[in-house]
Amino acid sequence: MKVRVKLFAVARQLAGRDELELSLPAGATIGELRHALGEQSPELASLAQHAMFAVGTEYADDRTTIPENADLACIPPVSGG
Amino acid sequence: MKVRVKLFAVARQLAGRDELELSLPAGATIGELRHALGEQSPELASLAQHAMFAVGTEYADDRTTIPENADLACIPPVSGG
Amino acid sequence: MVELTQTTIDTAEVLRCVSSPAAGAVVLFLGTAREFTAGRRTASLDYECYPAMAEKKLAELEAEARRRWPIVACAIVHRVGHLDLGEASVAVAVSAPHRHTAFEAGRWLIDTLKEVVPIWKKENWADGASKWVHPGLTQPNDECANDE
Amino acid sequence: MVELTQTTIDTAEVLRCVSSPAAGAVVLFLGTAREFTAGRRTASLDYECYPAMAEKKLAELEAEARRRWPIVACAIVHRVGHLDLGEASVAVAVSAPHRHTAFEAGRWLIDTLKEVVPIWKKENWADGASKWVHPGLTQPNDECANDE
Repeated sequence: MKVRVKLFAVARQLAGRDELELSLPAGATIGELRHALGEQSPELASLAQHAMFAVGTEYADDRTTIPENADLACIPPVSGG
Repeated sequence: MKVRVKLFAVARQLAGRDELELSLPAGATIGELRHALGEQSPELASLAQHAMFAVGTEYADDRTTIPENADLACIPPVSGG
Repeated sequence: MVELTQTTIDTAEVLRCVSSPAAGAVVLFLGTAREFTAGRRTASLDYECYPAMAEKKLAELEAEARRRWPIVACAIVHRVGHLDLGEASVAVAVSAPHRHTAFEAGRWLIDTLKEVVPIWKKENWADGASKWVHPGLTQPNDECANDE
Repeated sequence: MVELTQTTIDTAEVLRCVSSPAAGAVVLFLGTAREFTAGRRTASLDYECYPAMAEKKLAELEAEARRRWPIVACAIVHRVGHLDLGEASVAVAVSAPHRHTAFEAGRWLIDTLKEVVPIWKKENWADGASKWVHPGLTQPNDECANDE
């Protein structure tokens, strides 16, 4: 399946864009997304190890299965406030 | 010596005035003032046991000797804020 | 900056007073006139103080806070006189490089103000009774006539 | 009430939003753009967020604070975009019957906001460099070119 991942802050800066498209096997997990993101975009590999990911507007852990057509986002360590 | 004691809040209310004049022996302490206040104005006796006293603008304990011409104040438990 | 005032506390001015590019955090505390206390309805409040001593104690609080914490600025304004429901009786503002400093200093300032500064509150209850509030003091009558 | 805004935070409006005769205490926290961090001078800040998720997380923070403490009202406003020195990036206001509740809830809200809400700060240093701030993250270059 094709998924699109929103990028923010240093992730957006490193990738030079605010969204990436990846191909993942159906039923892939966030852990697999984390790995695939680093493979496809080596400049994001280190960050992808330390970022959180969101499915829709909720944080998801590495075991979470990615639903079809999910809104995915890479969430680097936050610094609001 | 004659001393004048400022009264506030319930002390002022109970005494019906905002200042009292008392006669104390020269060299009297705050402890003696506390006692004399209750003797002279029985309506203040209970409060005088529990109030703080100030010499000038500083809290004073019972052993403090009252200077001549001191500004004295009876400070019931405070409730600002 | 410390102040006793007879009029409405200008919170915008209090905040301006502590704002600084050296500060990353500002904490403002407002004490406000609450309608219900232990189920009993308040109509208004009156605050009275011993002015010279209250000002001195407030200034001492600011100085002690500056000794204890690396704060940038501090403002304490206490209102005296008659307050309607919802109005602020006190404003304490602290700015500091970091937020934990501002929270700790702000909380210490209002906690200590309530223990040592010679200011007194009178509750004017909605049922017409009035009573000076003196924490820890057993008063002859729970309800005294208004003395003003 | 939670809000993301592109413009100056109106602190008077934030305070109005939490004021209530049911409250005896209001605590307002402001995070402000500080000039020096570890001796290095900041010229300005930029904040970016994931809007839909940031709003949801802010609303969850308010709901959780209401579960944890008997607060009367709560307002959280976070600014995004470009900020000059001294400007407020965030305002958190809590009103409660008693002050300790307001302090505890206010401090928990800003502490937790800084951990979970998807908002990011970029420091624009006075020397011309810029850097996204990502606590705990080792970044390839300590100084990256401004990406805007």
